[in-house]
Amino acid sequence: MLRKIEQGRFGELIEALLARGPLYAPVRDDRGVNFQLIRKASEPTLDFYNTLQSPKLAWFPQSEDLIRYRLAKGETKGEAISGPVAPTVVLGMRPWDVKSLAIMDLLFLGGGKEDPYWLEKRRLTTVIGYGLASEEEPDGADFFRTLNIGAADSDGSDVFLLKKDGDLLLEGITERGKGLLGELTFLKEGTEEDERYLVAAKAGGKDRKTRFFDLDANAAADKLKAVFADNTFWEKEAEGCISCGTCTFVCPTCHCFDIADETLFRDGVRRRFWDACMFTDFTLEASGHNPRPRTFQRLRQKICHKYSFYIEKFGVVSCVGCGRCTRLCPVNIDIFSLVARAVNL
Amino acid sequence: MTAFKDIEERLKEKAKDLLEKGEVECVFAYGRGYDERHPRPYVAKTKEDAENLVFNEYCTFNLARYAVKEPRKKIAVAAKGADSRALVQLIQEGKLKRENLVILGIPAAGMVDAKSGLTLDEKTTGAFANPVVYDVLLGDKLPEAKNSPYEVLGELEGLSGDGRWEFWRKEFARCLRCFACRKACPMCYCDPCFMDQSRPRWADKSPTLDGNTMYHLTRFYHLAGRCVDCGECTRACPVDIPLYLFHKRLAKDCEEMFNQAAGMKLEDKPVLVDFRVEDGDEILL
Amino acid sequence: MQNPYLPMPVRVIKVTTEVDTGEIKTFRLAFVNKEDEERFDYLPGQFAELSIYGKGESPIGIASSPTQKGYIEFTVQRAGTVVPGQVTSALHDLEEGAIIGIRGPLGHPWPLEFLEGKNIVVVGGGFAFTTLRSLVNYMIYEENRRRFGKISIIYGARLPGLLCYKDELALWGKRDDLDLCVTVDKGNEAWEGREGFVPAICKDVAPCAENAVAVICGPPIMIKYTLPVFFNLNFSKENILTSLEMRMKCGIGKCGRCNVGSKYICNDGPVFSLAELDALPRDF
Amino acid sequence: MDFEPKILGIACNWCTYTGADLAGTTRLKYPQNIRVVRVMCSSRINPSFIFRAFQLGADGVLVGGCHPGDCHYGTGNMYARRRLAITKKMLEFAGIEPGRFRVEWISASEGNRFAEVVGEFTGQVKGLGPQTKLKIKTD
Repeated sequence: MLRKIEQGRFGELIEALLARGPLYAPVRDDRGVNFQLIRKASEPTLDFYNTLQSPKLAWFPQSEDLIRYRLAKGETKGEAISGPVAPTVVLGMRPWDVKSLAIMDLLFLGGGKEDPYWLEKRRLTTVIGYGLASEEEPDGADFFRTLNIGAADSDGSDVFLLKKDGDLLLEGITERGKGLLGELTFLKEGTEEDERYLVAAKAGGKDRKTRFFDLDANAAADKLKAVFADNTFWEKEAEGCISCGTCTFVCPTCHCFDIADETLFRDGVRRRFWDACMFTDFTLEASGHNPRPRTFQRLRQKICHKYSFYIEKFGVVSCVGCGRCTRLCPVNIDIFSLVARAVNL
Repeated sequence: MTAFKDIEERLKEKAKDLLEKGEVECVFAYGRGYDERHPRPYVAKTKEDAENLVFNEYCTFNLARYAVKEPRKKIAVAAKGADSRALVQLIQEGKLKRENLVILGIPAAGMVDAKSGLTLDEKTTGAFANPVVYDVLLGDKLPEAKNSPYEVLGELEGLSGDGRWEFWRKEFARCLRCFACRKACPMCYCDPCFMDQSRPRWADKSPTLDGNTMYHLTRFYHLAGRCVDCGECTRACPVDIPLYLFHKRLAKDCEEMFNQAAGMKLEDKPVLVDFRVEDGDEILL
Repeated sequence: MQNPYLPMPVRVIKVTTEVDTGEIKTFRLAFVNKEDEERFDYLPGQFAELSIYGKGESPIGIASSPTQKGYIEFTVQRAGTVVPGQVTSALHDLEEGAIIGIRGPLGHPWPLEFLEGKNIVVVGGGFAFTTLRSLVNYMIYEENRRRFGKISIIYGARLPGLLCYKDELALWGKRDDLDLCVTVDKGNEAWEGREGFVPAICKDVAPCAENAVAVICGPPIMIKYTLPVFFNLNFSKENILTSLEMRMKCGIGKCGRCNVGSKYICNDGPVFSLAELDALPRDF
Repeated sequence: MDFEPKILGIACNWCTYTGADLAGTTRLKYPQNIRVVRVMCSSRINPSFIFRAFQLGADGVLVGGCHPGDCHYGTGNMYARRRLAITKKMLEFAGIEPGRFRVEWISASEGNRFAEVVGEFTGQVKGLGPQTKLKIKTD
């Protein structure tokens, strides 16, 4: 199923999506482009290469209330706060970000216990993926090709969006996506030529030049386990690391969180919020024991978690090569070259 | 102005020399990152390591942040203007010993923040071209900036109180609580930081606007009279909160009220652990 | 679907101060709702998150055995020389009758099927004896007893006053279907039992490795010196079990802080054999 | 209804708090809007107390200490003066009306002065209206 609309009528599309329910889309402000909950149809933009922050916030918000309570003398009763009520659309996710959802699913829905908050949002959210058109060049920090992700991969999206000359092509991938496109009656039918363009773009996306090395996930997992005990290597790599949480907070596949009770006078919420394995007190136990007191141990944990442990546990690399961590690292630590060095050690 | 390339050469040479003679255990400087525009903080421990040192306009990091973690070692630190002020401030605070430090002074102007592409000058956080204290100077002294580093505050100061609050509220709301600002700051060496304390809990643990506000205001206060305007917090911030503006304003207040700028003289005492009977009550008005 | 983050209400029906310092207490909890009690189907070695609204949650090993009906018990040490333990302090301030929350049971129990038909050597130190106590009570329960071979227990604490479950130890000592050996590092005038560190006592008792499994829990330093003793006695790494502790929040393998290697201690542990631990990176 | 501000008073044990006591025992009238917390010295006051008070709903914060030179501990209030001066500047630059924060030196014998300052300050804060900027939103 292929539909299209002129780029000039993008606002109309947004208007229609907004009328259906909550919509997350990339918005440009004075600091760059980021996903936001859209209020006005004029806000979203498709003119960007990559968003600064990852779109994971639509499913895994930085801060999410789990339970509401009111402190009482006898029994304090807690009430679970259920997920979103409205079906949501997230528009404009790049293929690597779409891929991250499947990686996160393994954790949040696996291990024998489903996370109801993640599940609810996954169930009710339509993903509109957004392929990288040929003229948009990677910016030097990303390496999604290393992770075998094409610049115009549509897997994982419900609807796949691609720019073509003055048009926006919209391909319905899943039943849900096709249903959504069916509702948007103002869209035009895509032509055969559009179809060919789309197929070619998807194929071409596979060869898009980003930083690349030949990554064999299982071999990397084993190699990193072997390198794990090489403290000298990790100390050198972590030399500049200031142990802030930037890399994990902007990462589309970092899932660690903390839970805390926030009480104001008597009313409170039990809330979960992003936490980072890079923080000193992440693993600090109440006894005072900290298994990872040193910076290099924490950096090692992060790298190994993504490129070794996750592979061993779930069979996939927990990284999509979006390059955000590299781009925003205050001291220019680069996960790509670090892993390449470790694997080739 | 000495070319960056020449500074780099001298830096390598000096580092090699110091390491070879065993005068220092290590040299904190800059090394190559994943590309030219993205150097990394680098610790040279051997004279072979010294070959890997680089210096270019993107070497903005304030290495005092690493030096403060090694108070007992004899170390050499590459220090630009503000970085040397940070070292001085840390010496004042008893965190570092002057005799343990070899300060490799680098007069530098025209440093560039790779992320924003902005050139660092007195309008941002590059007011001091020359190191204030050093053992060796790796380039020729530069003329100091003509404009006051505080001029940039004019715009915010011109706003009404409500306008300023609106400005800061929006900025604090962006905060991710990644704590890159405090981790990048050479003056933020508290362990544990007040934000990591659970009793008392000074602010929400979760990233709420109120908690963010509390965090930033308290951090600003903790840096009052200590901030050397190196701008690391602002460059480290992944959401580009202009923290330096608040720090600058407090530095300006301290200069006006107490007649002292942070990290300028080894014999000074930080303003908030000091007082003068003549301070007078006017400062409270 | 049951929300795994929502605690079930339980009433504190009994609080026992275990040690002289008052820093360790055992809380006996009874479910407020019958359905919750039925749902809370646990085995020795598992743990649960105890929740006090306004303070937070704390993962604690279950100290009672499922054979003890009508209640569950947790032995809690007031934590916090470095990080003040908000939850454990609040727990310690609780009085009987108070209502708190519980989430669980979480994690894997001691591998009971694996233990069946084998001789069991239980080695515990100090306050880490909790889930071992659960295991012992489970094994010596009427119909369960014959499923297991010889049971030897070696339990030590620094001082006589720091031994937990003193009444129970006395009862166990009277039984003839288990060997109990209680030791303290340093006794006092009233102490008539053994004196000496746990590793030394293990060497002394020298349990036979033949068809035997050692289950060891205690402070890291005790574990460090006890393991060689068991290696010398020819216990294989597969036959030495222990329980790990890590900082946890969610308890269900999502929040990531108890991740060690490919394991999430909360979900894949906390019980591991030494052989399994050897396969993990040394990061706990 | 008229706006009745909530004012947090933080008073040093040796001077201002005793002064407040004196105001009470001499039956001086002053607005009831102030709740006074006693600290041992004005230098005990962490500026975070002040931010936190505003967050928890205070419309104004009044700090009282001994007159400079009269500190029970010698120089505590000298340090406090610098710290609180910075705090005041901070509030101003953050956009919080600086009129909501005031430092006064009130000695143990100045019951009158205490009543006067509280009256004046309450009036001033009343004029500024409710403090909503830092107050934690609960919706």
